[in-house]
Amino acid sequence: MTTMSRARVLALGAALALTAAMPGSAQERVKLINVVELSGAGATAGTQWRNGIDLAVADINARGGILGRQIDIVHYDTQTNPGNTRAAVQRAIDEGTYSVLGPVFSGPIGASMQIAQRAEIAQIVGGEAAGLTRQGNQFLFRTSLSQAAAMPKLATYLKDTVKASRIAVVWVNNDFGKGGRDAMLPELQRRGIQVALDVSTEQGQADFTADAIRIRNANVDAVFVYLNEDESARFLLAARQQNVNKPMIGETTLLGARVIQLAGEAANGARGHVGLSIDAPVPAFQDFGRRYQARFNIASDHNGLKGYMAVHMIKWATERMGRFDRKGVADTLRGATITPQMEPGILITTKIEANGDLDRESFLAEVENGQQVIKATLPMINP
Amino acid sequence: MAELVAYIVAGLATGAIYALAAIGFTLVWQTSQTINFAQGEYVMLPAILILAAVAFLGLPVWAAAILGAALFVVVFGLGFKLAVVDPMIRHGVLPLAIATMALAIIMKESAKDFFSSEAQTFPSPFPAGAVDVLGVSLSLQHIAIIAVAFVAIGALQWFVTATRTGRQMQATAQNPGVALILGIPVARMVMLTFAINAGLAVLASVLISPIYLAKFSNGDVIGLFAFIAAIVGGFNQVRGALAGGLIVGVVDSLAAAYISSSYRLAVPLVLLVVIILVKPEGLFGRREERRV
Amino acid sequence: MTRPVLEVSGLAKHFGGVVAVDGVSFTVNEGEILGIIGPNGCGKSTLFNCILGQLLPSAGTVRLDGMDVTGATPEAMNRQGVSRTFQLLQVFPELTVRENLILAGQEHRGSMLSRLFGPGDAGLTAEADRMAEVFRLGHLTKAKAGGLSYGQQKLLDAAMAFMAGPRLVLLDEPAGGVNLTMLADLKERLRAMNVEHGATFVVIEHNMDFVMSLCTRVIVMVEGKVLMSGTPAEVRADPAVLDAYLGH
Amino acid sequence: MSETAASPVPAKASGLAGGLLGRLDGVLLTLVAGAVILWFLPVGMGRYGTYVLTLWLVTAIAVMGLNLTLGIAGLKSLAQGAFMGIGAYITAILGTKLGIDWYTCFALSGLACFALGLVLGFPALRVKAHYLAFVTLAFSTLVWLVLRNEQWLTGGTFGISNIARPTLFGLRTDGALAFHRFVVVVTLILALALWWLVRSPWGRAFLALRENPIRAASLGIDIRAYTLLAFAIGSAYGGFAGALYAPLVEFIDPTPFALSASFMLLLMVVAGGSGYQLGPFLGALLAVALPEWLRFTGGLYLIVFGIVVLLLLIVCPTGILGLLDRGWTALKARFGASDGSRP
Repeated sequence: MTTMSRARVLALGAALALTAAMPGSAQERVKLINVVELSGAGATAGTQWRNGIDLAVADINARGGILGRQIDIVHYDTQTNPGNTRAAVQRAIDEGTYSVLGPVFSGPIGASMQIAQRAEIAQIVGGEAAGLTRQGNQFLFRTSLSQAAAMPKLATYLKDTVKASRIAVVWVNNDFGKGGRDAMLPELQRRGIQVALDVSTEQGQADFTADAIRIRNANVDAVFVYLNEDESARFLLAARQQNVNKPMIGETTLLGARVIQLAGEAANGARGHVGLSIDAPVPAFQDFGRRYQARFNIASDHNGLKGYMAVHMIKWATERMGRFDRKGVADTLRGATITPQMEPGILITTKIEANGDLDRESFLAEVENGQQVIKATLPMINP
Repeated sequence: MAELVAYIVAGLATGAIYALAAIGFTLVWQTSQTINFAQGEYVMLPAILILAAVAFLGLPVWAAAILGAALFVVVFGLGFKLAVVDPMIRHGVLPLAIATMALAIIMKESAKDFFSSEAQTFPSPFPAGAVDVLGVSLSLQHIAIIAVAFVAIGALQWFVTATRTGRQMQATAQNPGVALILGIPVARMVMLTFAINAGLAVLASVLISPIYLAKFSNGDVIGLFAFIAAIVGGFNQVRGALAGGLIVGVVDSLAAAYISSSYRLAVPLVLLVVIILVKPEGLFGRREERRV
Repeated sequence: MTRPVLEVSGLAKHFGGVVAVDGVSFTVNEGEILGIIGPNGCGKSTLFNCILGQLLPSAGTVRLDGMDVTGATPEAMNRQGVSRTFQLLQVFPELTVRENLILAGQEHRGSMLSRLFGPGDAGLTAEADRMAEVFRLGHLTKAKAGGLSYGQQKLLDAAMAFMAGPRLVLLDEPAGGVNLTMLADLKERLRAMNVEHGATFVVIEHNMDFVMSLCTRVIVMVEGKVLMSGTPAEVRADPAVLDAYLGH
Repeated sequence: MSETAASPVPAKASGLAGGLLGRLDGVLLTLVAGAVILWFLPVGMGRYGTYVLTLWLVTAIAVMGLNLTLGIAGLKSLAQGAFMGIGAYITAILGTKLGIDWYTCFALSGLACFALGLVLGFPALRVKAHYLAFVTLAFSTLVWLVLRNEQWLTGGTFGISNIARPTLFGLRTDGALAFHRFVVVVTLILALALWWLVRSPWGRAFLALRENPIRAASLGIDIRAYTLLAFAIGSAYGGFAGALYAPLVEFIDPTPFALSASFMLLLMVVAGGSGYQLGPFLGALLAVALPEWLRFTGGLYLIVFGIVVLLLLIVCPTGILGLLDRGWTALKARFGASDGSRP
């Protein structure tokens, strides 16, 4: 009897899966599935990415969709777990997604990229770890600079502008922070900058007091901060409390609007390199930032921008082809340069390398009186 | 030396928070054998509720704080006892412990989905800045946290030992059966411990959120450390939970300072294992009865 | 002719400042049924627990067949052929009568490996059923022990003590809470085990009739010490015993 | 035929073959029938559905082990997720770096977890069984730290990718369906082994030490040996599950083996029905498949999942099978017992 009931439960599951796998009835619509971290350790980044996508889809649909087809967007949570990510990406492909959007964390990307590759479907991800694009995957595309591209810019900044010779490095021990640190250390060494203190912190760490005291007591010229936004804010608050009066140098995750909002006065003086920022002197970015704030009642960080651009990359490639062709999206994107004139939603001229890496202009910025102020614009690496 | 003092003060401040959470933990364990795996979420949520009251109801902060605290104590103190603990307690420790895991998921995901997935600033009742004490710069907020926590724990201790209700509660904790025979309203006393647990969680939440920022995921770390603190101090003593919290906070701070920081988390855990092997009843715990 | 099976000498147990057992010495000979009586709290059960390894004695020695086994673990004592029952009922309510009996015997059969790869009943089903039969539980072998009446559970408890073919059985208040009919059954069964299988017993009991009619020798304990020992008749006649225990 | 019998059924015949026949019961029939159904179920189901089914089975293996440790022997382990991680990493590291075949990795994974279980359990169980929970809690987090920090060995936060799937008699199991069927077979073998174990005198001893360790000791049951064995065997199943998880996902990093994973596995044991042999399958189904099915509720699916679990436990604290068992007993009482077990 119970054998029966179990069989029935499973059969029901199978039926559900089958119904779900059936192609959508709407012929004039295009289905996009976003697989991203909406719970677990990556929830903050993943939610921003999702919001960016939602805003992009609303914009595109309001302007008539892609080649006249409205976009149906579906979000699948991965719980920041590689096994679940793989399931969700597989499901997205089984359900006939046009391209795969997400995820943002490198681990889940690593667990799912072969699936999209096998299915020959473009996967547009938010990950920045250098290793992702070194595996010869022809279907994986970034939405931001890889850490391998960003770190040399920062190291040069530390050397030439900050004129630091001994620094402390504070990084979050996840794929993002570890990847950034590993990409940064050789660049620093090459420029003769000594890392006097190497501080690993935990993802979700709340108390940075001990780390701040350590840094205060280390005889360094500057502090390189490579943490996620919330942790950056907590660190800046703790550093200010402990009177750490050293220049704080970092990336988008240190200088972003979110961090300034959270750390308040403690964020003043933080500076560094910014890839995607709603405060950048690019009107399209600032306009995006305002509309994002209006819709989600929160400031966008770089993940919001990345999500927005990801959808527009697909739109551009499809319209460029003039037809819907899953494999064609990847072929068209590879090696392309997309300008805002060609596709306003791309916001800034973006060059896509053959391996899926991106190249863009970026900025040097500083936080002054609670505002991110852009000090200089850095050109593309290989224009 | 000055450096060491600064680390210890910082450790004591976080330790005081762990202690508040750990004391509630041991209280509900004593009166009703409930292991609350949602204890970290209990410290996370009140700050979110208060912020939500500000954001959605437009209340001033003080009013939101009162409303949030009251709501929390009613729902997660008394409601938790009635709706979750009562129907399950007779089936033993384990199903209830698992149910609190599910509760933790619900609290965390609700805070994220209905409020925000991002960290939020939380107004501080204490001034920022630092004071110099004998050449050591100490954060005012840390000192305030330690002071408030100690006052709260002192008040609790006074209540338990010096008031009639408190002594009844203590008797209930030590032996509910005997307490019942002595005519103590055991059910009401058990209820009281759940309310006190929720109240301590509110206090901890309000104290740390200005420094840590209010975020749905804050409970993960706090819950783990409160649990460790309770074990280190001995599961059956308020005094032990206080000491356990402070020790774990200081050890963690010193570990971050002097030991490979990527293994920082390992240090309190190794301490835990050593204590289990050397003094299994916890540093301040009573030895529970015996077998060779 | 009569060899001592169990020799207890100078056994003492303190809990903090409280002396529960205070230098007790006695000997149990093969084939004997020794009764230990005494008022509540005189240290009988503590004495058992010290002999059988549930508690570590504070002083004194326990010898089994002349070997020093002081402080041996309960499982080691059982392996040496000593089995026991507890004052409070200790059967496994979730298991059937047959499984309870198999459990009581399985560790005395074969090796760890044969207990894993061999038959699930360790070859004890027949013996378990026979033992159930002996203790008047033959019709209940497939019933869960938790569902039996109190008296039946007491019988099962006693039956379990015999599954391993023990040299010595220590029974802690076997008659407590058992109705009269059952009690007669139990006594008769115990005596049969003694006569037919030469089992040696030590019985702690409150029920004077039960002890006096079953035991060959009786020890009277008062306040952790042995007051006297002798045949049931001698004990009955001793005014000191009457004074300490029976008189009231 | 009741699938809910937790207690060992005594065998009438002796010897291995006779024993097998004598032990024929509802659990065994359900396991075999379930395996046959699962062999064919994914046909035409799509790779996603197949993947979820496979993930369910792999998770169920880890839960089976924890069910032995916790449900049968009553030992609270908070390290099953860590053991799964150790198995997964052993398989991934040996497979990708040294090219060792999957079967050897699988055996080594189980063996290593068994040995670690002994090493860990020995001091923890010295004093009191429930200290095992605390020691395994610490162990769990320490394992996670090592997996994350020792990048030279484990790939750190970047994980290990391109983990190969095994071959069986020269047949590759790269495809979703082929690997699923491979996992069905492995799961069946492991479930049968556990089924045998629980019905052996060992299983009876495990049960005895859960129910009443003092009485068990007085019956000559070597408490320490059996306690250690129950924990070590349960842990080995965690290792086996990990050895299948790595090739299933073809990528591993430390996140799925954090402390929260051990908590989830514990939840699955209790929610499925602690101590029931088929409980782990239901518990794992609840935790793996229910969130997937709940995706139609949108972003709130995890809240819904939490509420379902909470309500389930409030209504039936003994888990799904506990509820069925109670219902079955009530039915039997109403219509009179037809099988041998009279009340």
